[in-house]
Amino acid sequence: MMERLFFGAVATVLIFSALMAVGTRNLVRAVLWLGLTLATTSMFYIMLHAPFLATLQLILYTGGVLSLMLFGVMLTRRSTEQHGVEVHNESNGQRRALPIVAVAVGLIVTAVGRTDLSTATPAAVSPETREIGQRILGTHLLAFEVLSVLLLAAMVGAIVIARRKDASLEGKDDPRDRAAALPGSRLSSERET
Amino acid sequence: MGLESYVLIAGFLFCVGLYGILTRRNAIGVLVSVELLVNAANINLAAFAHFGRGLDGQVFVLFTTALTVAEVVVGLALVILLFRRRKDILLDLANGLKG
Amino acid sequence: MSEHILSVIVASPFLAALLIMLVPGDRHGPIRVLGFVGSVISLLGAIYVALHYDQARGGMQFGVVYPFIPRFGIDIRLAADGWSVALLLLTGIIMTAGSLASATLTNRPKEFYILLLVLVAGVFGVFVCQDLFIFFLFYEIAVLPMYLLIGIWGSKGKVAAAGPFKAVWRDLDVGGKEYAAMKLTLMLLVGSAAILVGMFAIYFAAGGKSFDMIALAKTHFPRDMQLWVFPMLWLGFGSLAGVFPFHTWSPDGHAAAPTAVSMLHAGVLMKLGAFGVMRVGMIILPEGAAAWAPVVGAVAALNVIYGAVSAMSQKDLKYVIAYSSVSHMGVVMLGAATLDTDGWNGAVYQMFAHGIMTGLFFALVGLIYERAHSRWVPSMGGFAKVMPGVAAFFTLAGLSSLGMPGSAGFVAEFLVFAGAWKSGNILWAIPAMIGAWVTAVYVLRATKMIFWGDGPSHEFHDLHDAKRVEWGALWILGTCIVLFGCAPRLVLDFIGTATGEYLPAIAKAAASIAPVALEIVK
Amino acid sequence: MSADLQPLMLDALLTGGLLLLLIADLFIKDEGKAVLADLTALLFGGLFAASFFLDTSGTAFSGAYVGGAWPLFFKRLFFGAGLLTALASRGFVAERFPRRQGEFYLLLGACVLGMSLLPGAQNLILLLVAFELMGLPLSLMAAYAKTEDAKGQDRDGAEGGLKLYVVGAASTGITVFGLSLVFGMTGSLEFTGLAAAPSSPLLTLGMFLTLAGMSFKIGAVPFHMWVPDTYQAAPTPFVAFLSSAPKAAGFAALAAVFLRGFGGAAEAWVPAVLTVTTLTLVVGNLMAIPQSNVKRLLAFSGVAHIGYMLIALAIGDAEATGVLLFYLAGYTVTNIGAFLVVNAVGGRDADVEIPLFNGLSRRSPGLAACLLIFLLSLAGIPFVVGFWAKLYVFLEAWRAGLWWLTLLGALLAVVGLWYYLQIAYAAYIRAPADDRTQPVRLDPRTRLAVAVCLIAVVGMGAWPAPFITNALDAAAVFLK
Amino acid sequence: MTLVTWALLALFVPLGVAAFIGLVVPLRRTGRPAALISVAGALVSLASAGMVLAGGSAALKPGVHATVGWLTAGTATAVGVHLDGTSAWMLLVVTLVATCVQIYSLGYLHDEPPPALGRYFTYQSLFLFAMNTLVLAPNLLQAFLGWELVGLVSYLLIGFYFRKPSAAKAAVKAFWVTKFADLGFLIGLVTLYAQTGGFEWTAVTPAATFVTLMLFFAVMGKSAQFPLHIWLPDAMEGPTPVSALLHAATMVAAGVFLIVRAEPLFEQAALTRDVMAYVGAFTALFAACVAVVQSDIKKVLAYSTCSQLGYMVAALGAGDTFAGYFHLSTHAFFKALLFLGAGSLIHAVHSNELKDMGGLFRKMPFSGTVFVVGALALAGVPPLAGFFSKDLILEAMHHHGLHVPLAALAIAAFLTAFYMTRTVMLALFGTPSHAAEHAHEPGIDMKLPLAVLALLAVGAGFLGGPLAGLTGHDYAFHFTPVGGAGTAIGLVGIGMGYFMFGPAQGGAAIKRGFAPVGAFIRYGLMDRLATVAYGIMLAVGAIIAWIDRYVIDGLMNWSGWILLVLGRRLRALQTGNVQDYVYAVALAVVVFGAWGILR
Repeated sequence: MMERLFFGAVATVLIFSALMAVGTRNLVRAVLWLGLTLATTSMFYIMLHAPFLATLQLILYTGGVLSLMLFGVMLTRRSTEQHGVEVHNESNGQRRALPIVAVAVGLIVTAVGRTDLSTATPAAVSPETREIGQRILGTHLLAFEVLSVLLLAAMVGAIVIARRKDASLEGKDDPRDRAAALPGSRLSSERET
Repeated sequence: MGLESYVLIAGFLFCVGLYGILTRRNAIGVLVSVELLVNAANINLAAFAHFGRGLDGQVFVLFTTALTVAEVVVGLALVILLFRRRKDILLDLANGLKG
Repeated sequence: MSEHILSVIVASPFLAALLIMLVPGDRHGPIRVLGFVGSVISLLGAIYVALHYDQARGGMQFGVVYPFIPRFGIDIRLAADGWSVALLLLTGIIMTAGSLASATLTNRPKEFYILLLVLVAGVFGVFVCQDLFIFFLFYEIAVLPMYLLIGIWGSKGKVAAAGPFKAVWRDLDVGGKEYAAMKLTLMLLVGSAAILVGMFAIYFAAGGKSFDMIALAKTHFPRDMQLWVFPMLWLGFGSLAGVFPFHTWSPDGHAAAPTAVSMLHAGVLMKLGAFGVMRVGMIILPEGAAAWAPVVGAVAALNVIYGAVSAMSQKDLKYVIAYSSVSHMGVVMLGAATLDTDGWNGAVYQMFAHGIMTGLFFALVGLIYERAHSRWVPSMGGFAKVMPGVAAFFTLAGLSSLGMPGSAGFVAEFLVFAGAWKSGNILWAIPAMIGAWVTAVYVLRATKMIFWGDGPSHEFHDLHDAKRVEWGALWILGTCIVLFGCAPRLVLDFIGTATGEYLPAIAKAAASIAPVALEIVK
Repeated sequence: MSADLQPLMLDALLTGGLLLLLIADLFIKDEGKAVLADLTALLFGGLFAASFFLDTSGTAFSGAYVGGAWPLFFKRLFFGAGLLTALASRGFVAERFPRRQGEFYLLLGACVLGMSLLPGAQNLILLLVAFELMGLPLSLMAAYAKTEDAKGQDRDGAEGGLKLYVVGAASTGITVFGLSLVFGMTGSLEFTGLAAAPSSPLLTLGMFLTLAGMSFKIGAVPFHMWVPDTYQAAPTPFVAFLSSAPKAAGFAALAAVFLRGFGGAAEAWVPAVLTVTTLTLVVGNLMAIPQSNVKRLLAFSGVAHIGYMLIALAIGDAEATGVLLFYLAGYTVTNIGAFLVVNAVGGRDADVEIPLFNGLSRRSPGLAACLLIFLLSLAGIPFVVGFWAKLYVFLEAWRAGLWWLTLLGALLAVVGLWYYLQIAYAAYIRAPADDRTQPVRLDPRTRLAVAVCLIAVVGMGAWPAPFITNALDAAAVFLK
Repeated sequence: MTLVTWALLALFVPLGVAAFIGLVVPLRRTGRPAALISVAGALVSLASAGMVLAGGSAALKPGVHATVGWLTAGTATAVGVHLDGTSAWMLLVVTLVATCVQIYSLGYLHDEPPPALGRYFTYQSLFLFAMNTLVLAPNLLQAFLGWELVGLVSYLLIGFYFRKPSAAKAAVKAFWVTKFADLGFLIGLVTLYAQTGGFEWTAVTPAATFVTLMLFFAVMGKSAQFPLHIWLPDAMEGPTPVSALLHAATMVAAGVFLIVRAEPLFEQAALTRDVMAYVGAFTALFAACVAVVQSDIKKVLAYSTCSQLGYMVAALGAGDTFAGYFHLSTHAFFKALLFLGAGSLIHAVHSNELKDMGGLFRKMPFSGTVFVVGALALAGVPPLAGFFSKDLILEAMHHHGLHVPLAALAIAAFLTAFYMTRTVMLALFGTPSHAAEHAHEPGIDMKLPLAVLALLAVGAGFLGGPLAGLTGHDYAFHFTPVGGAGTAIGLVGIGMGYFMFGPAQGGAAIKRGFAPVGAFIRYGLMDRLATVAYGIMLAVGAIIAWIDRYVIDGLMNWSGWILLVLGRRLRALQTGNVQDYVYAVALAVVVFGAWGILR
């Protein structure tokens, strides 16, 4: 009974915070609401005997993703000033999004209802974190390594994309001057002729 | 609590995220919503892992989490780029390409 | 020599095209000579084949097989039967005349000749190819260059959109050369798609081992399959043969096309369609052919009279001739539908005769257009005074088209009518004959309006008769019309040899099957 | 361990090469960075060549990765695409973002690495990670344009990249959620384990969510809408890459999940795939008709091609899969070639409208001929590879009883010809504009890339037998 | 040389000449030399025909047959020559008249430009070949070839003055009408072929009635039977010698010859013969009526030709082949004579109109005389040629109990005599017109043919016996009441004509009374109907052409346009807003999910 109540409370918070995250008009608050959602999720993890995941969730998401997002919000803040409105996270198209989402909810409810999940019983013993590590370094070692490449590529790419300006070379006004300075760039030098 | 409760909650969360993607005008708002989608999947995975489907579920959660981080990084970079180009990040205003 | 002669015929235009590619584009002389030589070699090859074809033995001769994709049973099999001989001759003649007729072309002749030669190589290939798949490939090669040939060197007719659909028609640029080229290509490709489907249905029904047409012709296919595959082939090939209602590319296409292309297209290319219906559809699927023959014949009869009546009210000269082609191709299809010796002989002979006749027509129209800068018949008149030679040849072509004895057209039409009557299809023959009479009406009307009467008016100040090589084209074709009209057996014997071989199987099938309507009811 | 790495030799070499590239980037001055393109090209070329000598069969990482003919076919495809892209990008990249060249090639390499790991992956995690490794760099490269662009060039790069990203991110979310359900219903992340599970609504839901999420990458309708926008905005040499190799990778992923994993539950997903196929064919072809921007036109035409390939996927047996591989190979070389020509002709213009091609045959006859052949191949005209590809697909469809798709496909192929010919018409028939009468200048590397594509298109068209045999052999793993 | 060789010579020499002067352009353009070559060819042909006939009836009676396979090996579709009395005689008639006409043309067309003259003689030679092809035909197939070819040459010769719109119009009209009738020939031919596998003259088939009806339809066109006669009067646009040869003596008689030839077929078809009798008789009467009111001398003769052809057809309908054939021969001579004579007059006054003539007899006694001889022969005055053959026809009608046609023919005989007298009176006597003041006789080249033909017009009637022997019929002239009545009627007609148009200029009341009738006849009802039919045809053509462009072709255009519009509409979905794109994804996900779960 207690468990059920607790679950209900967590679930309510989870869904409510999620709704707020997609509903609130202040972007900073939305990100914060997302943080609450993610944090609440870690409660679920604990209930599901996955403490490692819960920890990861709190650190990586709340610590990493959330701050990244807030960063993003700050960096793009100027827009709100230009638009002259403080609230800058309006929604639109709710009228057409709602039916779809409603149907999706219905579908999930139906699917869950029609699928016999009651036979599934919780595992007797909670797995140890070490086992997870073994898996990662075993079967999923390749995926893990690929993941590292992915993260590297994402970082490099993100930096190069988001960098304000190519300092010296692209600081010049006329791209043709640049091009002329580049012996390797035949394309541009030929065009001038 | 039964497995179906978790799956249902995850489903709801997924739908909320979907709603967010469809409605948020702000690109970062959309990123937030995408997080909800992945989070919903994660809850599912953790629940299934707990309910006898094996540890791989939890491993999967690890990977998705990492992927999400990478995704957010890239997403934010793109948003910033968009902001540089257009001085705003409202998605419905970024419709120069169409037809 | 003998076993490779067909390869020589097919390859020589290709080679000429390749050589032309090496010539700088501004050196028109060598390009023309190369184009002409390429065509003449093919013509000589065709004559060689005609001389060395053993009629007593009959059947496929000069056979040669080059393996291509053995895994799917696709080989390049070349061989000629009596039909091939006739049509090789036709193609050689038309191409030779066509290359002469386009000697005055100055706009990018290099590309023009390359495309023209590639096209003609495809045509030769179709006529001698005995592998269904390669047959189809050659068919496509023959059809596709048409797009550029019309698009680049074409001209715009005076067909203004009018009436309630003006806006739509203008939206599509109806009447323009781009429109014509596009329509032609697309319609023919829709046809190709149907052919493709039919082709593979045949291939798989025969066990999926080989595309060898001779072997396929000996295979017996299930009746149900024949019943639905034949119409695919009929309409597929028929779209090129101008079968109603898929003929509509033809007037616009021919009208927009440059002279040599019109000549080749109406003269040879449309025959590919009819040839395909007979060679692939009827011979390989005799029961399907027999069951569908009434429909094919009825549509063909409609074609004849419909084309003729449409031609009557055209005011653009090229449209007149183009619709006349539609009408005459109806005669070919009618002959094919008779499934009768005379009908089939007539059908193939009509391919031959109409090829030469319409080749001459388009050559003349080209000459007139070049000098008059107009194709608008009502504005012309009295041209015979300044271009008597053109007038004479135009009359000759007209006489052949209306089936005047002494011209090749008569032999063909007569055989077809006789075949239709013999096979008991009087209801096809009568409209077709009336169509032939309507031909007389519009051809002579056009002749009268263009060449006879007072004139020419001041608008046409630089008219003059044909010149130098143009005479060559006219004389070649004109001579052929008379020669093959007076001595039809020169070609007809070849055709008869092949017909005699193919027809018994079809007759047997025809005896065993009811017309398609009844079959479907069953 | 060495035996364990054998199937991953090429990928390991690629990773190593990428790291070297990264290091080299640090030591090369800005003025000389263009050489990185050549290094990348060398890397891909070497890998492509090596793929013919190295034995990459076997199993690695406890069965997480299985080598053999199937992944090898894809690897060659990806390396080839990478090679062509690197060759053709050099001039463009060096001109437009001279200081950020190294990163571009790094991203390209990372993307190829992700793709090359996809076909051999045996479980969902590796598949997903590789899929993302392919996907994220694509978004980045699509947006790889100058941030401040006074001339208005690449003005929409960010928008195009972001669109790819947003749809991609949503699709990833959907995929992951779908996979979570699949995992829940099957209890397995291995493809071999997926087949065993009993059917249930949640599994079906998961399956469809996965299908939808993955269809985004190949650009099947209705998940295709990012395609034209991104193609239009992104750097053209990159679009050549984006339009070809990732599609192949997407098909590899779909084949892995649906043919290998859910092959037994075909009756559940095949109707959905057929629906998507039909939609893709129709919408792709129809929407290409009114396009006046060549890149958009080719984008929609690419969508249409995906439809043809989906036919083969829906049939799903070894032979059809082989045909799919052949189609992918032919499509890749043709499409890359076409986009490279578009790049050359479009030059600096932000929007490559059809009139830019006017009179191309007079300006640069050779280039025009190449373009024509690529277009004909895309349209499926005999003697070029596109013809055989379409033909095989139609044959397979016919054999599998999908005759209506054969008919629809054939008819739409005609529509396809209609819009392809619009470009050919401009190139061959219209006169060039007064200010564009000079020949189009190509840098030698682009010329080489176009030549390679041309040879491949014509070669595979003239002599398809060895290629289709190779493709059928590669697909033999799907023999039931 | 054998008979066949002579016949081939008669056949192919004109063809050779036509090809030679036709294709050797410089020669043709010199005019007169080409003309002389052509005349020489005609003479050779005539001589050959004479040699054939000289071969004698003994050789000709069984018939000489020499053929070669044309469409196929074997005799079914053969071409060649078939010589018997009928064809040998016809060959002679044709070559004789043709030679006369060609010689005459030398003078008549003296003023034409040389190229035109060359062209004219090319056509003339070609005509001789074509006509001989028809005459010598061993079967119906070759007959058809010749039949069509003479039609072609007729077209070319009518259109000789092609710069003149009326001539151009007349030429195509002649071709269209006869070609339309030829559909009957074609149908008859293919029916015969389908029934018997060949084209033999002597074929026996149950379909004979149908075949002969169809053949007769063609004859109606070629031999200008009502209502397909409409082309013949217009055909007078051609040069007068052409009218004499083609449209009086030979080509239009080809229809009659065909029926004579195909006698075995027609014998099997009683119905066809009845139809022929009535159509022929009606045409004879009708055309005679029309001839009365013509003001153009050539038109008079043209309608007279119609009328006389009606006589022949009626005789053949009565089953008396010889009567028809005999009349054909005599008519060929005197009608050619009349036309050539008229040609002389026209040549002299440069007008066809009777009102431009008058009193010419005094200026041109020779031409006048031969014209009068021809007129008398036509009117059936004994013992001129027309008398014998017309007598035979009337008697045959009587003999076979065809009284209504007989009555019609009798009235026609009266009218014939009447209108010929009128013509003679108006043209040769009476008040001379201004033009006629300066008329003078033509040269010897024109006189010579006239003399020859005049002799034949006078004497050909006595050839009936030998001709009958040659063709295997019994004939001996004997006076009968019917014949006598016919002659009497003719004489009355002459008298009437002289009364009304001679010096007396009597019968003004009759002229007034018949004025409305004349006006009606001149209205040319059939011509107008034909014009209306032509108009309808063009209108139908225009409608079909419209349908073709906007409906049939429209099918293609519309579908293309619909695709285009659909494509444009679909573009609207591609809004550029990425959330719409995601929306599409979500929609698809939901739809597929629903499908998967609720299935």
